[in-house]
Formats: sequence, C-alpha cells, structure tokens
Amino acid sequence: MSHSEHHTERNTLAGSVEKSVEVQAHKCYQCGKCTAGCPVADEMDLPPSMVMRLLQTEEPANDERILRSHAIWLCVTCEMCLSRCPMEIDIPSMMDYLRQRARKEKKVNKKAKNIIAFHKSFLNSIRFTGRLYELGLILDYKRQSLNMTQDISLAPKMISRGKLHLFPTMIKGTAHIARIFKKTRT
Amino acid sequence: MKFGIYPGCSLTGSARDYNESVFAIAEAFGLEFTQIPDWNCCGATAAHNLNKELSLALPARILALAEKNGLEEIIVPCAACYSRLVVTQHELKKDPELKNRICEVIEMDYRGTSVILNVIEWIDKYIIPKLEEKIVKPFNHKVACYYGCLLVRPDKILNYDRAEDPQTLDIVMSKIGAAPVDYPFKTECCGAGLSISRTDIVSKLSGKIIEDAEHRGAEAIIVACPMCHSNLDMRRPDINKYWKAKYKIPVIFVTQAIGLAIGLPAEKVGLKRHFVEVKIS
Amino acid sequence: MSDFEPKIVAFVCNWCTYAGADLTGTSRIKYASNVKIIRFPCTGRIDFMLLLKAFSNGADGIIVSGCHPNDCHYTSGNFHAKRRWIMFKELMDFMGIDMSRITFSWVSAAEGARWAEVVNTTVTRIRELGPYVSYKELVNKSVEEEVKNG
Amino acid sequence: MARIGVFVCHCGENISATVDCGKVAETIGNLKHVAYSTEYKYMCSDPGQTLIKDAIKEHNLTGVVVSACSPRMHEPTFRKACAEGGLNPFLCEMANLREHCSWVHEKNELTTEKAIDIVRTQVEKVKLNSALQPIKVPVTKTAMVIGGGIAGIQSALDIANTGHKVIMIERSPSIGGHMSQLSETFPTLDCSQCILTPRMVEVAQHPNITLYTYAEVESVEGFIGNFKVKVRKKAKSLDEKACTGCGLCTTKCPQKKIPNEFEQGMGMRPAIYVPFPQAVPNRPVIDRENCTYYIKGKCKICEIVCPTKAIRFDQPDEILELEIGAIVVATGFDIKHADFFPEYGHGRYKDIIDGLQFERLASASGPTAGVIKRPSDGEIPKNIVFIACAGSRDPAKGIAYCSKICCMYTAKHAMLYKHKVHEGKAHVFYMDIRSGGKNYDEFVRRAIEEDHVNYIRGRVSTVFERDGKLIVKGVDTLLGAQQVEIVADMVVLATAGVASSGAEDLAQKLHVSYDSHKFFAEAHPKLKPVETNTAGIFLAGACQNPKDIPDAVSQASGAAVKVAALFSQSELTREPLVAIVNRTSPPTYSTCVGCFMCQSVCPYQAIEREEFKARDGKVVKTVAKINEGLCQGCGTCVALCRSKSIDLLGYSNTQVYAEVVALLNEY
Amino acid sequence: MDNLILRAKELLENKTVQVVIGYEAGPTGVVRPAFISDPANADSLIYDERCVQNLAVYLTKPEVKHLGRIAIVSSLPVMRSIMMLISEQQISYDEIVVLGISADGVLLDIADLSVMQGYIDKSDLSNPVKYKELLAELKKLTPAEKFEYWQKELSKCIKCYACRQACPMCYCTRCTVEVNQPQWISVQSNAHGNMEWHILRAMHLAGRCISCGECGRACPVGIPCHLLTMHLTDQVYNYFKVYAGTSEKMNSVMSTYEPNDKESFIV
Repeated sequence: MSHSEHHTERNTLAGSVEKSVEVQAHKCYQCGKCTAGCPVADEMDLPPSMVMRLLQTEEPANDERILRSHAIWLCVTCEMCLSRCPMEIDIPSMMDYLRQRARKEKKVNKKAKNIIAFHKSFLNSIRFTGRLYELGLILDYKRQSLNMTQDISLAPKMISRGKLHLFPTMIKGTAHIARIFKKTRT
Repeated sequence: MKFGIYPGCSLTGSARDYNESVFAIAEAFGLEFTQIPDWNCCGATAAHNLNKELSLALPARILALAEKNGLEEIIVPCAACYSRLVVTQHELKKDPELKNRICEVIEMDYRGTSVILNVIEWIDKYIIPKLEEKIVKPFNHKVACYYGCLLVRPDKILNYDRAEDPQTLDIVMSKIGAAPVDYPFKTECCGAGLSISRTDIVSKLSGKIIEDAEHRGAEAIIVACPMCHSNLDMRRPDINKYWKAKYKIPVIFVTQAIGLAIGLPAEKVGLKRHFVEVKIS
Repeated sequence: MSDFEPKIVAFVCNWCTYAGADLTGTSRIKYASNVKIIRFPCTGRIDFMLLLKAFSNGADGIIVSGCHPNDCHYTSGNFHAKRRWIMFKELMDFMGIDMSRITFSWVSAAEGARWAEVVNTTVTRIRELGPYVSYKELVNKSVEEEVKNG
Repeated sequence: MARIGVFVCHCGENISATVDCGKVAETIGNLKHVAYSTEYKYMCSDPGQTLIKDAIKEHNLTGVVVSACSPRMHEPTFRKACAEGGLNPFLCEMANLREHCSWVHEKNELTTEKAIDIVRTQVEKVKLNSALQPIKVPVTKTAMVIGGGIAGIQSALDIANTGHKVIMIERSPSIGGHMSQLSETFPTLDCSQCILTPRMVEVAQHPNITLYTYAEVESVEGFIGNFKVKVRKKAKSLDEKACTGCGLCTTKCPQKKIPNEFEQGMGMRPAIYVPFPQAVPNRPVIDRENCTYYIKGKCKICEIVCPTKAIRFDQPDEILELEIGAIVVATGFDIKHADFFPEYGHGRYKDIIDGLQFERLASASGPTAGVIKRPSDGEIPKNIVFIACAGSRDPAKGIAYCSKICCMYTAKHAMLYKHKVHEGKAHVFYMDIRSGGKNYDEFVRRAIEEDHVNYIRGRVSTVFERDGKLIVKGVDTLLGAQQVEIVADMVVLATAGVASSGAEDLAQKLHVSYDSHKFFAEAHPKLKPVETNTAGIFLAGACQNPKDIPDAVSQASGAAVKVAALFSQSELTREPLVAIVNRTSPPTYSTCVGCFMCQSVCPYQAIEREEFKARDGKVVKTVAKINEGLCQGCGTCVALCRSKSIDLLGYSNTQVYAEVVALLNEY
Repeated sequence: MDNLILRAKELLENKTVQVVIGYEAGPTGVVRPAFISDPANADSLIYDERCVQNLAVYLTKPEVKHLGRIAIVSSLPVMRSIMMLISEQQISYDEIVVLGISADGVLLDIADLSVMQGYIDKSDLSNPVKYKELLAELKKLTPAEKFEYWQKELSKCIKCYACRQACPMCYCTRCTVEVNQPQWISVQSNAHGNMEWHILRAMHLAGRCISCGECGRACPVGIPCHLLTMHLTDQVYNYFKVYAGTSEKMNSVMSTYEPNDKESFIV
C-alpha cells in the first residue's frame, strides 16, 4: 500500500477544513508571513498564523478556540496572506469555512455580532429585491445591531449627492432569487 | 460581438459617480454596451462569509444571464463584483460536480464561456488604442494609484496584474499625463466590507493609505473600485476623526481622470458627487 | 485442501529484496518454505513473460519484489518495472486472470522481517485460493491437444 | 556435454541443522549432467576450496554450483577458487541454502526438498552459463575539472598531486569562483581571499595542471577512461604570452562604465579588464560586447598603449580537442536574483541588496574598502535588517528547498556589521536557524550573545521606502504572532542558492542526470554522493546542491580520490555482466529493428547506434549497440526489447527461463 | 475527393513522390489499398467511410520503401501511426508526404510535421465510440465471466498472425514468437499458447497502440483482439495521461516513467 493511503479520516477541525476547502493546515510551517502582512492582525485575538498553528494541534480545545474567536470575523478577505504565503495556503477560503462552521455550531464570538448583523442585513436586502438597497441595508442593520445613532450624518449627505435611493429597485426575477436563497438554505 | 456590462449595486447607488464616468468615457469613445438584463447582486462579502453556495449561485445567475443573452464579453467596473464573478467562474470550472449543483440551484444553464473584464482591462483594450488623439487636457498631476485588494488578488485566479507592486493602473495614468508616485500602499486593504459594522477599523486602515499618499506628495488617489472609493472618500470625516488629522487629498476614479483628460466636464463624470472636494482638473 | 502446499516463485532484485531476504536469514526469522527465490539484477530485468511461464510451469502464486521507489540501485529500473506491472495487471484483470495470485512488493535490504511477512501473507492467501486449477487446466488441455495432434 | 560439480556446504551446522545435506548432495548427484556431487563442513575454508579446485581438474567440470550461503557473501570467493582451479569464474554459481533456506525454515522434509529445488535450479542455470572475460577498458590518465571555484581548485590540486595530469576549464576570465568574492568566512571569520589566493596560484603553477580560463565545454563524447572533450577557448583578444599583466591597458580604456560582475554590480570596470586584483591568470581580456572598438570600429587605445603589443583584436575562438579519462564537474551555484519577490523591493530600492553584494561591501578589497556604506547615499547604516530564506523554502515564488548556507552567512553578515558599526543595530528575520556543523551553532550563538544581533523569528511580509528609510513589516511569531515594524537604513536579503546558469546545458552535454532544480544528480543519495550515473564523471561542490566551503572542499577531495583510484590502473576491469545486442550475418546484421526504446530506458546512456553500410557507403540498417564501458547490467532494456534482441550476460533469457522451469518442475 | 486526386497527380507529376498509397475500389467493389505511381491512375483514388484500413503498415515494409518517396492518404489513426513510427525511428518525416484527411473526409493541408502535430493535438485521441461501448460491456463481467469470454474467443485463434501483419507498430523483423531460445510461446495453436500470444501482443503494444482497430478487422476468425490493446490504451491514459502517437519524440509510457506514478497494488 502506498503511504498516502494510510491516512484515516480525521475527525478534527483541520480534517474538515481539508475536506471542505482543500486547505492542508499541516503545510504551514509557521513563518508568520500571513500575519506580518495582515491588515487586521493587530485587531485579532488570533492572528492568521496562530489559527493555522491551533489547527495543526488537532486538539478539540484548540478547535473550539478558533471557532469562538473574534479573528475569523475580522478577516476582510483581502487575500494578502494567500498572495504572500510561501506554501500557497488558501487562508481566505479557510476563514470563509470557519465562519460558516462557527455559525452552524452557534459558536459565534459575541464581539462579531455587528459584523454578522451587517452581513445578514446585506443578504436580507438582496433576498427580497435581488439587488442591494443601500438605505434599507442601513436601516435593517441599525435594527439588527441596535446601533441607532451610527452613520446618522452619512445618509443626508449621500441623499444630497444622489448616492442613496429612497426606494428599492426590484428586479423581475425576485422569485428566482428567493428560490436561490431557499435552495442554498440561506 | 456584444459587450455586456455588469454595473453591480453600488454603481446604481453610492457609486453613481463611477457609473457616470464609465458611461461618459464609453460614449466619448463610441463604445456601447448592453446591461445584463435583470441582473442581481453578486452577494459580495456577505455571501461568502455566510454561505459558500449562495456566494457562487448569485454570480452564476449573472453569468448565466449574460450567456443566455449572447454577451460574450462583460465589463465589470466594480472590483468587488469583478472578483466574485471571476472566482465563481474559476471554482465552477475546477469542479464540474459543483457546477452541476449550482446550475440546479439557479435553474439555468451555465457554461462559463463569458470573458470578464475589469475596468482597467477594458480601458486597455478599447480606450488606450484611441486615447492619445483624444487627450485635450493632460492630467498633469502626481497621483497615487491605489488598486486595493480585489483587482489583483488572488492573482493566480484573476490572472491579471501581479499582486505585488502592480503596474497596469500606473501605466494607464501615465498615458493621460499623470506622474504616479512610488506607492507601497497600492494593494493594502482599506477595510472594505467592515465599512458599516467596524467603521473604526476601516478608518484606521484607510487612514494609513491616505496618509502615505499625501506624504509622498500625491495630489489625488486614483482608484478603480467603488468600495475603496466609498471608504476613502465618504468615510473621510471618520478617518480624520480617528487619526485626528485633516486629510484633504481627493479620491478619483480612473475613469473620471480619463474623462477630465479628454475634456469632459467635472459634472459629467460625477466629480461633484464626491464627499471630498476635487479641486484639481 | 488442508494438505495443499502451494508452489510459489519469487522474482526479486539483487540489491534490495534478495539482500532483505538474506537479512531475514541472518535474523533467523522463520517463514513458510513454499517460496523459492530467483535472483535478478533489478526488477527492471523481469520480463512479464516470465510470470506467465511460472504459472504455466505449475506455480500457484508469484511474488515480485524489488527496491522501494527512489532506492533502485540503478536509479530507475523499479520505476520502469512499476509501469510494466501496472499495465500487466490491468490486462490480466481485463482477461479474467486472477491477479490475487501475484504479490507485488517493495522490500528493502533492511526489511528482513517484512520479507517474512510478505512471504507468509502470500502463502496464506494462496493456500486459501487453492491450486491454480484454471491455469493448469489450460496448460494440460494444450498438452493433450499437442499429444493428440502428434 | 555439460559436466557440473555440486558442492553442498554444511556451514558448520548452520545449514545441516535443518537441511539434510547428504540427501541434497545425493539427489543432485543423480541428475543428468551432474558429474560430481559432494558435501563438506566448510566450503569456504581452505580445504573446502581445495576440494573444488581438485574436483574441477579430476572430473573435468564445465560448471560448479556451490550450495552454501548467500552469493552476496561468498560469490567472489568461490569464483576465484574456480578460476584457480582452471575454470572460468563465470561458470560458477551459488545456491543460497543458508539465508534463504536453513536459517528461515524448520528442520523437516519440506526444507530439504526446498534445498534440493534451489540447488537444482542453479544446476540448470549454470549449464547455460558461458565463459566470460572481464571487460577491459583502457584509461587515459588525464582528468578534466570543469569550474575553477574552490571545489574545482581543490579537486584539481588533489588529482595533480597524485601525479596525474589535470586540465581545468573555467568560463570566466579568472579562477576563484564565489569564494574569491567573499569577505570573511564562517565560523572562523578568516579572510576568504587570504586562504584562497595561495591555492589559486598553486593551480597556475602546478606542473600537472593546465588551466584554460575564458573557456567552456563544447561537447563530450565517449565513456569512462575514454572521453573526447571539445573545449571552446573564447578569444581574450590578447596574446597571453606577450602580455606581462602590467595593467596599463585597463587604466587607459576609455569605456569605464560597465557594471563590474565581481563587485555584483556595485562598481564599474573598463572593457578590457582583469576581474579582480588577485585574478589567476592575472591577464586582461576584452569584453567584446562592451568594447568601443568592437561596437563602433574604432578606438584601439589599449593596443596603442600596450608596451608589449599583446592586443589581438582579430583573435578567433579556439576549439581544443582533448582526450580525457575522468571528469570532475565543479560548476558551482548562482544566487537567485530577488526580483521575483516584488514585495521585498529588490531592484526597486537601492538599499535593498543581496547576500553577495553585502560580501563585497564588507570586503576589504570591495568597492567601499570594507566600510559598510549603503549604496544610495554612501551613509553608514545605523539600523540594518537581514532577511533569511528570501526565496528558499518558498515553493510559491522561490524554490522549495533549503539553501543550507544562508543561516550561517546571515549570522556572519550580522556579526561583521556589528564589528564594523559598533553603535548600529542588526536584526535578523528567520524561520529556523540551521547551524549544524562544527562550531557552527556556537558561531550563531556568539552573534546573538556577544554581538547582540536581534534575531526575530518570523518572515517579513513587505519592505518599502519612505523618506529615505526602509520600512520592514514583519512578525515575531514567538510573541504570539505580533506584528513588527522596523525602520531600517539597509536591508540584506539572504537569497536562495540555485543551480549555476548553463548547468542544464552542460549536464546534457555530459549525459549526466540533473534534478528538477537543475542541480547535478548524484548516482546514489547516500552511498554514491560523488559519482554521477555516468561512469567516470564525478561531482564536486555546489553544482550538486548549495554547500558551504568545508563541504565543497571535502567533496572535491572525495571526487579527486575517485579519479585517482580510476587512474591507478592502466586498464579498467569490469564484471562482464552487461547487456549485449545480438549480431547476425548480413543482410540482417541483427534482429534489432532500431526502435531505440532501450535508449530511453537506459539510466547510463550506454546504448549507442551502430550503422551498417552497404558497399556504396549507404546506411542500410541502424541498430542498437551496448557500450560495455557504460552498461551497469540492470537489464531493464532486456525486458523491454520486443524482438528479444538484447540479452544480459549472466542473467540471459535462456538462463532465467531455465531457472523458472527447474524451480517448479521435479525430475 | 477531387482534391485528393488532384493533389496526388500533382505530387506524382512534379516528382515530389514516387508513389501514392491510398484506397481504391477493386473490380468487385471491395475497397483495397492502392499503390499509384502513374499520375494517370490517380483517378482511381477514393476516400469514403469504407476506407478504414490503416495504411501506415506499408511504410515500414522494405518493398514499399524501395519505391521511393511516398505520399500516403492519412486519416487520424494513420497520422498517429506515422508519429509513432517517427518516434521509434522507423521512418523519417522527410521520406513521406502526408495526405491528411479530416474526420469528415476533407483533405487537409499537412504542410509539415508541426501541422500534423497540431492536428493530432486538437483531435479526440480516445478510443472510437463503438469500441468504448464494447469495452464498457466487457468490464462489467465478473472475473470468471471475463476468463470464459476470452478463452472462448482465443480458442478460435489459428496463429495466422494476421493481427500482427496488419498492425503498423508490429514492424519487428523477428517477433518474440519466432524466438526459440528460449521458446517463449508454443508454436502450435492451443488454448494456452494462444492466450500467451495475445497477452504478449497486447503488452508489446501498451503505450504504442493508436486505436485503429486494424488487428481486429484483420482477424480471419473474428477475435476482438483489438479490445485488448484498446483497453490498455484506456489504462495508459488513466494512469499516465498520455496517448500514443502524439509526439515525434520517444514518449512511450513503457520506456519512460515519472517518480510519482500512482498504483494501488504494490505492497
């Protein structure tokens, strides 16, 4: 039997990351170049290279730390890490996976509440109209985040410059979009 | 061949200025395009953060609509939409099974045949060959060309400019008379999708980008992405507050700069809609 | 079939498996005596026709063994052999010829215990399969025909 | 009629404890063609061997089977005994009754039966053995060393000192290689030139060494002991005998703005130049690509000023045809230029330099006379950053392997900097410190403990310039992956070591394998690190993979010993167990149809083409021919040959076929 | 096929070639190979769906080689055969002119080797559809059924070696079956010897068979022996991602290797 066949399916976060997004955590040799170039690393509780290291341990407690981290929600998918990684590890795809997994397991970090609220508002906006309705997005986000005063000065300025529509544009295929959302279980 | 355009949501709203400038220079160069009929939002950051399948299905619907309407080449001015469309095309090409699944979700045929151009590729292909003769007012300014993330990364999938110190935007700008400065923040992230949910982070990151451009004596930051523009322009009060600074450098779309160079009035290319006043012309 | 003693031929390369089998000896590891070894300089030398000849001369099983990939004394003989066995096996499978009677293995000069294991598992498997009747019948039939035709 | 003698050994009790040796000898004795069969307690002992020798004569034996231990143990012993007994040694085979039978099985009838089968198989084989003569190949006792760096120099001197002739080829105008560019060497910090230049001079003066600089290998034909090498001596535009090396031409040359290769582009040189003051030979060459006369057709100032009239503008390249017995490849390495790393700004910012450039800055004979000055403005950097693994261990943009030498030279650079700029700060970004080697780790520790070099574990993401300073953005992974930003005056990239340019081309000319990185491949990764898969061609130094000086020198001496061993005999004797392509009478000449698939499988390039011509000189058939000087006898070609036109002596088709039949059929 | 005839005439008239090998209809209407050396006879050339024989087989025959430079009507299998023969140094491209015919019967302008290479590169090189189906059927059988199927088929073999004669790749002047030291394969036609012969033939064509199916067509007793070589062609592609007859350089899978070749049965 060839050596590669000895691997059994690993029941760890690293295992499922590898299976779902083809990112092999064990390729990382901890040079830290991802963290060095990450625009939000200094805001993160776990900089990207630390996420990689924790994955490598394949310890349940460390898997838990990752899923409950704020960091995975702060990642802005700028792809700088991937473009500079000597091992071409696709950290951005991995982050996408980790976020979805954290939501599924209801382990979302409390501090990420607003970020998710925004994403949800965003998707809500297109779920019903097919396109982004920016005013609706802001209002819905305020409702979800309970952050009523934020950007209060922005909207009037935008409206005055013709940058904010007061009413949404509905595309013809709204039913179609709704079905797409339903089928993808969004 | 019919050229399609996918404006994306921001160009119909917060980035109307960008939209106006794209159409204005297209018109000036006698270029026409057809909007992809009944296009939808690409899903942006939100979709791929929360649901992978949705993040592929939304762009796939757009591309399928383009195919259905015989649009072989689509220009996508918004760098974020551009990235989503190209990545979707790549993912579905790589994995036929996934492609089948997504086709099922969108209830449409999708072949992945459309050629997707970002705004600079479009300029390169259709504007540059006829540009020189049309320049009436060279854009003689020192500029910092800011590409952002999504235009160049992931470079192996986009296969466009190199991810480090890219050059295409600089070349376009020098062709209209501008002098691009050495600018290490070309591809640093502005904070993008966190604009509303973490304005503090966006202010911090965008501030660094603006500060370095001003420091190097640039008179304008040139962008090709509505998200970058809104963060660097609309968020300027937040940025100045965060950094306790008074950054005044305007943020101009590459299409606006070209418009000015070929003699279009500032209003026509949407410059009056900016938050940060554009004094140069 | 309890008293069935299979005849097994091993085609091995001189530098790895033959030496490995020597080490089995010097380590005094015991294994079934059904297997007899023919030495080749390299697995690359082993003609696939020899495998057929072994069956037609009454072998119930065969072991083919040489150096692990990258360890070939001649750098590439085992790589060529590997391709040859891939094709051979695919053809045999397609023709319904039982490839479970052939063990292909890599046994290095340091793997004395492994050689014993390869031999013993092969012997056990062939014992379960029983004599290679269908091949023997084929040969016998041919011999009979020849006799009949003079 | 075959008359085989069989000798069954008890090996004390090693065999006889489980095998009934008497029964084996008796059963085998009854076989047809077995003229003599006996058993003895110790066949390998003197009386045992005498038994064989006597029996050969007494029974007029045509073949011998010694049934004892593994042939890997005693085959040479018994073959020699047979030869002494008057029988061709290749008519002796061994049956392995010990390792493959008595030691691995219980004592019972089956074991004895197996022993009988094993012996019988060898009897059937030996009947088909043929008397073979060892292959003798004459040896030309002149070695060629390709490359005049430290490895080539060491190899050439070692070979020359054994009394054999050496021809050294160097493509640049002087020998010395990269070592001549280095400032100090680790781990002793002794001056590189001080230890190298005496060796360079020794090469030039050694009576057994002929040196051709500005020369390259054009083609290589032949095989071990008998290579024919064509060497192109590029025109130096100079009569080397007339030139005294006074250097007047180089000072008067009006073209002075050519980037100096020796100074890694950090200095300028004229068009007629000696690469560096200690060059060997110390004679100038004209760089025709940059010489005003060759470009514009006029100038000739060097010719005018030359006191000995040594300039030869019309000198052509010269092709030398050399007879060579062995070749040492010592073509060294290059460094990978860092421009594949746009994020590190090499090439964009003047003060970001590579390791070799730093060597020149630190060298007393370099462009700054050993003062560390930054290239942009000549200021002494107060804050310097060294980035290790700039290209190494980076499959994405650089090379996947570890360049091995960078950890040490980076430590050296940081140390040299601290010794020269006491108040300066040196930072090293590293991933691992690989400092295995005598006194190596101590050296690195000294840099950290005594010279207070700041080692930061993490890679750098990007370097850019701002206000004349270099901003280095990295990470300290030992502080929980904390971002680090250093404002530096100069950055030194420890760029990867890569195969020398032209290595692939040379490897193809030499028919030597090379790896995916274009480094020359050794014959065996552990046991033949100096040999290549082509007999008679050896490797020395960094042409095989990046190496430091001690490693390169050790290997060079190893290669020299291999050459000396080869040259210690006037003829090369090899076991004749080689492949052979059959020959038949015209018009067929051979059953070979010349598809040359065998050529593609042969790991040794031992398969050549033989053309048969009709009387009118027209080629009527081309068939394969084995060069027995190169063939190692693996037999892969034999198994592949569809028309069965190739056979392997000692393991012929008839022999192995007979073995299969004998092993499976009882008589 | 007027173009083909015109081109053949032109080549013969201006003495570019001495003979054109193509197809013609015999007196009974049966298509047979044509060897035309007189331009006047070129009119008899035909090309239609009946013209399936792989003409490349003639290129290595000494009696054909003696005729001089040859133009050869070449469908894709013939072109691939030519490529194989060049890579195995049996012919040189200079000795021939390729009258390429596309899959839909149009004369191609094969100006040189690189054009032929280009045509091959863009063609579907997998086994023809009808054979794919047969192969798929056979693969569904159990090992015992497969054994029985092949024993039944191979028992018909009369060792006439028509399969060998028809194959452009079987150009050896001495075949293994003609070797008697040792006698690898019994001379007589019997169940065991027949099987070994067909195994030998298939193995010798592994990585060299270009899927023309000529061996099967040539068999007088109707043994589908082409399925054996075509099965290996499939496998060669599965494992090594190459097809035979795609390069003028020696790239046969049995004489090359990759260190990371994958298999699953070597322990």
